[in-house]
Amino acid sequence: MYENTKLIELKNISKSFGDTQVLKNVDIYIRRKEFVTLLGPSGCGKTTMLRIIGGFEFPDEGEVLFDGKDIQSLPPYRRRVNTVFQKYALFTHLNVYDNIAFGLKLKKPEELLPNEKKITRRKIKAEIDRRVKRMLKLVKMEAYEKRSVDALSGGQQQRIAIARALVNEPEVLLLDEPLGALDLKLRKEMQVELKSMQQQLGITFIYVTHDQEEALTMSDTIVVMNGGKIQQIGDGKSIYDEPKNAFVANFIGDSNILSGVMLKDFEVECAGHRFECVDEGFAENESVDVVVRPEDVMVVGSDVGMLVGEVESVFFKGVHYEMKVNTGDFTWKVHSTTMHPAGSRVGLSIVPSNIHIMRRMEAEG
Amino acid sequence: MKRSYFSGPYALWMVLFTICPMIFVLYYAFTNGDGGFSVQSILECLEPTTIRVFLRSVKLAFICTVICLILGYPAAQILASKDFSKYKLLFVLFILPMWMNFLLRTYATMSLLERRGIINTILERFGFEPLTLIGTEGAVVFGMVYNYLPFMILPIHTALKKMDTRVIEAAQDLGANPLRVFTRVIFPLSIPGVISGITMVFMPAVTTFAISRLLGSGNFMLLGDMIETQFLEMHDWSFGSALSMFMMVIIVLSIGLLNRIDPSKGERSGNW
Amino acid sequence: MKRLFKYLKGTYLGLLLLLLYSPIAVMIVLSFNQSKSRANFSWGGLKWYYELFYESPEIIEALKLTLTVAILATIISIVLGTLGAIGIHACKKGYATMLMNLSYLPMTMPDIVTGVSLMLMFVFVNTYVYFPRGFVTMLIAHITFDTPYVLFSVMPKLKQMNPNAYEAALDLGCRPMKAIVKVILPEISPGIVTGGLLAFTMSLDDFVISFFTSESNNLSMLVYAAAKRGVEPTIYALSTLIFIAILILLIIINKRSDLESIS
Amino acid sequence: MKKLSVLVALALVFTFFAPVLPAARAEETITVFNWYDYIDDSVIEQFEEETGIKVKYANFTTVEEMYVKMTSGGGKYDIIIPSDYMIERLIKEDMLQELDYDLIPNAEGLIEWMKDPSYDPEGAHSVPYMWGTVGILYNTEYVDEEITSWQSIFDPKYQKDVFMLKSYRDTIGITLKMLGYPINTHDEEALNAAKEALIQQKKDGIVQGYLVDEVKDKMIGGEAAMAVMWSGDAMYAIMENDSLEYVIPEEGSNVWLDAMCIPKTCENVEAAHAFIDFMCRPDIAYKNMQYIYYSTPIAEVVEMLDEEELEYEALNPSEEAVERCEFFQDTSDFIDIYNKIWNEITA
Repeated sequence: MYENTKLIELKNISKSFGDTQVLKNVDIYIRRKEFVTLLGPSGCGKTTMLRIIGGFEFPDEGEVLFDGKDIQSLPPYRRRVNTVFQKYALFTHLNVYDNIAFGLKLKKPEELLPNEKKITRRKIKAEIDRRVKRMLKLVKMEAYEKRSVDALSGGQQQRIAIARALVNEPEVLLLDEPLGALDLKLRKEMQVELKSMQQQLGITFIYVTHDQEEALTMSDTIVVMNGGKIQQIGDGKSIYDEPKNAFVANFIGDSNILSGVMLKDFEVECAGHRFECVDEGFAENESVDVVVRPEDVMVVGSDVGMLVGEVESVFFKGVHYEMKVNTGDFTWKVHSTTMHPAGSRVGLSIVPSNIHIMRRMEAEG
Repeated sequence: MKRSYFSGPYALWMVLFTICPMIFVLYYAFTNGDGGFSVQSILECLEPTTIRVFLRSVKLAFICTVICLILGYPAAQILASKDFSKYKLLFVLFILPMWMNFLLRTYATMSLLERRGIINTILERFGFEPLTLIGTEGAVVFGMVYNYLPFMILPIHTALKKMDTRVIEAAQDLGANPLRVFTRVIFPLSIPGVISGITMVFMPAVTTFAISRLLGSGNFMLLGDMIETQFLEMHDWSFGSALSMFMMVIIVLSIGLLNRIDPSKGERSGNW
Repeated sequence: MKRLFKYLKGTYLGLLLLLLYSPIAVMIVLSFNQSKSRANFSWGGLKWYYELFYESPEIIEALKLTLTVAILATIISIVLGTLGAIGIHACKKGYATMLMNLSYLPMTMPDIVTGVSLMLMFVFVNTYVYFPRGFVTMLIAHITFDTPYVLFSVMPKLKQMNPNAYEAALDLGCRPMKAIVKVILPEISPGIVTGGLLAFTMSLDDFVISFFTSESNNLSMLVYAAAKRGVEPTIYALSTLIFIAILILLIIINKRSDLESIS
Repeated sequence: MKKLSVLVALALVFTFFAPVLPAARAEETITVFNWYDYIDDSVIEQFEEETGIKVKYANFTTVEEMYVKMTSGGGKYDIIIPSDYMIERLIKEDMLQELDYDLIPNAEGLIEWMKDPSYDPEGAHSVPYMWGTVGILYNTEYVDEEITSWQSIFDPKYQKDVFMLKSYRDTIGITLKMLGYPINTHDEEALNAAKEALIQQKKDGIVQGYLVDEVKDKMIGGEAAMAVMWSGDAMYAIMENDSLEYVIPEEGSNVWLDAMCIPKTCENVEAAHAFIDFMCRPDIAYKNMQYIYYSTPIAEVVEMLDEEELEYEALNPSEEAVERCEFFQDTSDFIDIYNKIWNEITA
């Protein structure tokens, strides 16, 4: 688990490319040994933020602190941070071994062998070899060291890219959609492996993805971004269960989002029905967004439901059925383990604690 | 230091040695011998003699290009075909002549075509009348074709090789006969190569002066000859510059025209 | 049927090769001719080869000049063109397009116009400072038409390269210069080799531009001057040697790499 | 190790090519700017041996090219060897030094009429090097009649059988002569008549080509019946092919003279004079003449020729034939007209 000390801090960061502003006054801190995921749709600014931490972009405004020190003027090769790039960016002119050894060969001898008094080339070579072999073992690629990187599969290239970054023993590893090019099964495996690697090494991971499931699986903390702004920061559960706004709700998992009116505390009207809820503190008759997860909509007999509607479509999703139920005012997305054929009439029911009320999002939402 | 600064020396060089010299051409084209402004040289470019030379240059270059295309396309296709693509040396043989000094080759061609040259000697030995070959337009075109044919074969060959064979199979699968496969699929897909080839043949052909001098026996003045004569014999730099500009305009126009036909516009196929 | 077709194709290629090689064959045959005249042939052994090496200082001088210019121009244009490509690749779109168009110019410009324009400029410069048309001007001219070939060979390789490769090198501890040397250059080296070979060939074969920009004869100029007076069989002997050298070179290159990417 | 071998290779390359790179000037040197292949190399060697002066040698193929290279300052030349009309022009443009004949005692031996040529009165700026005429070279295998007139090369019965000179001065000049005009006329009517004649000649299919130096080789090879030719080239061809003969047509022709001059830019005036004097020395002039096989301007050398050589009109034109001929005059002020006419003929 992460420590409670701030390792990286971004303060009031703004960044524009030409006319488009990609980051707007972003504030965030990242703790030591934390697994942080920057999550958002493409163009939300997450990659730019990563590149600012890596030193490949410079913010127009704001401060970047590392261990409390400003590192803005530090070029990438001076930062104790390494990156796993999108599509890996392996060096095709080098083989697997030399790709991994690349960073080590650039290190000063005394950095490589801090305890050695008399440093010889042979010792350096042996040390590099030891570290590279260790990495190859970590990413389970021992048998491939002499292979050309072009001859590797996507998953293998991925592992080499990770090894190449980790061998430098960075304090922070930045990962820019590292699993994007892999197929689903491989991606799931790698997610687990990455997480365990992070725990084993005890370093900070900052992970960029647009895949919410990936984010939920691996992260200690998820930072949901959209339109250059941070929408919500929190652990997976709180973001899933308590989305701060409709964007987050919609982006993290499926949601039914309805517009409603808060009649008074604990009572909201939407989809032509008054629901009891657990939220309070809104103005009377304030317009709000109402979010209900599909798995929280219970299918009951048409005589006992709060709402009655007709099943429009049914898809089998493996664990559950996904149904669209039209209740006249709204078409609900419903997940249920029991199947109701299209055209049948069903009742729907929702418990108060599963109704999430949130303030209307601004236009940009 | 930004990486974009690396283009500095290159940009400086190109400006210094391509743009600046062009300014001199412009200057001379628009001045007379005393350095005063004058459009006389420009007007001379529109005189009948100049136009005649220009039309002849274009005509010969055009004929040469067409012949190169007719001869070169099948050759490129055969070389790229399954039966022959394994013989890499064969391909090497086709481009090897490009590495030989082209003047020497042209000069040797002259020995072939002369009245008492090798072709006529052979003809006479078999009892035929000798032919007048040297000094004709035909000889000039022959020399151009001979010199520039590899430039046609090369890009077409590259384009055909790059072509996805599955496309052809798909067309056959869809019921196209061989002719159709060619006219509807193979040829259209090889157009970038064809265009590239046409440019690489037509441009040097329209501007050459050595070939017409050696094989045309000086009978057919081409634009290139005319420019060379102005600079080195007549010492009329003004008219020579005007002609050079004239030639530039033709080249730019024909390239513009070709690019219009080229479906992969802007992406010059990366052969040269 | 299919076999017949294959034979027809083979015959066609054979005929074309005959067309392409007959002048070269003539040249080789004449290099063994006894007399200077092209009209009659009688075996003269290696007489002209002997004369080439021992009694033709101007041919050897021209050969040296041609090779010196070609080698220097290739080296310099590789440096200029590669730097240029890396720079253009890294800079803003508008500026890049402008530079690319500028690079097309010398490639589309007819040789004679390039030669003439450079001559005009060199003559002009020479009226102010001593700058004779000779070795240096020829070198400048060759670099000018060689460099775009290097640029256009390197550019596609840069585009193919993973856009993050350079950053990855920085990330792993390279300073910018080192990142370029250790990562970008090796990654684009096939393009550099191709461009260099192209440049070298263009330089060796150039006649028109050298003709206008220099007074010292390179090989092509010597041939042109000699063609006016009747080519000496020594030149045929030289060409035969060059032909054999190139043939051997190409066969070796062909064995080792994909030649089609070079041309 | 690998780096070292590359370095060694580079070093070798540079030592091999070093002679081409501009070298520092060590001893006394003169630069001679002459026609291509127009001197016996052993003569230069002998000069270097005898005087200790180094000779650098540069070539041109037309005097116009020489003029361009000179005026565009291509190089600094100490001796140039242009033709008559170009000398006239260079004198006019004040580019030549006056010669100091005290330093050229051998110039006394020049043939008398060459000591005061029309283009350079009293030879103040130039000393003749070689001279010759323009005439018709014909192949007796193809031509039955005796050629005496320029009319023959305009005779349509010789289809594709005549080579003309790709030199506007000579070609227009001889046509003017044929038509009875002075060779240097500025009269547009005369020039137009010459133009029409030449265009007609081309239209009639008489001309096989317009060539310069290639003619020699072609005439030796029997490529055509007749060619307009400079006497020196003609002589060379005759030596190679017995069936060739040379004639100076009766209408008269052009007589030309290449002469040695010292440009004003010359830095080594004394050495340059020494060179001129050396070339006028009868034994040297004879040697050089035997190599080039052009007519010599040195009277004593003519006497050294054997009888067969004296017979050749290309080598030793009769005095009365020369009398019918004219020097070209500088037409640089008239070049536009010539340019136009020439373009119309050849284009």
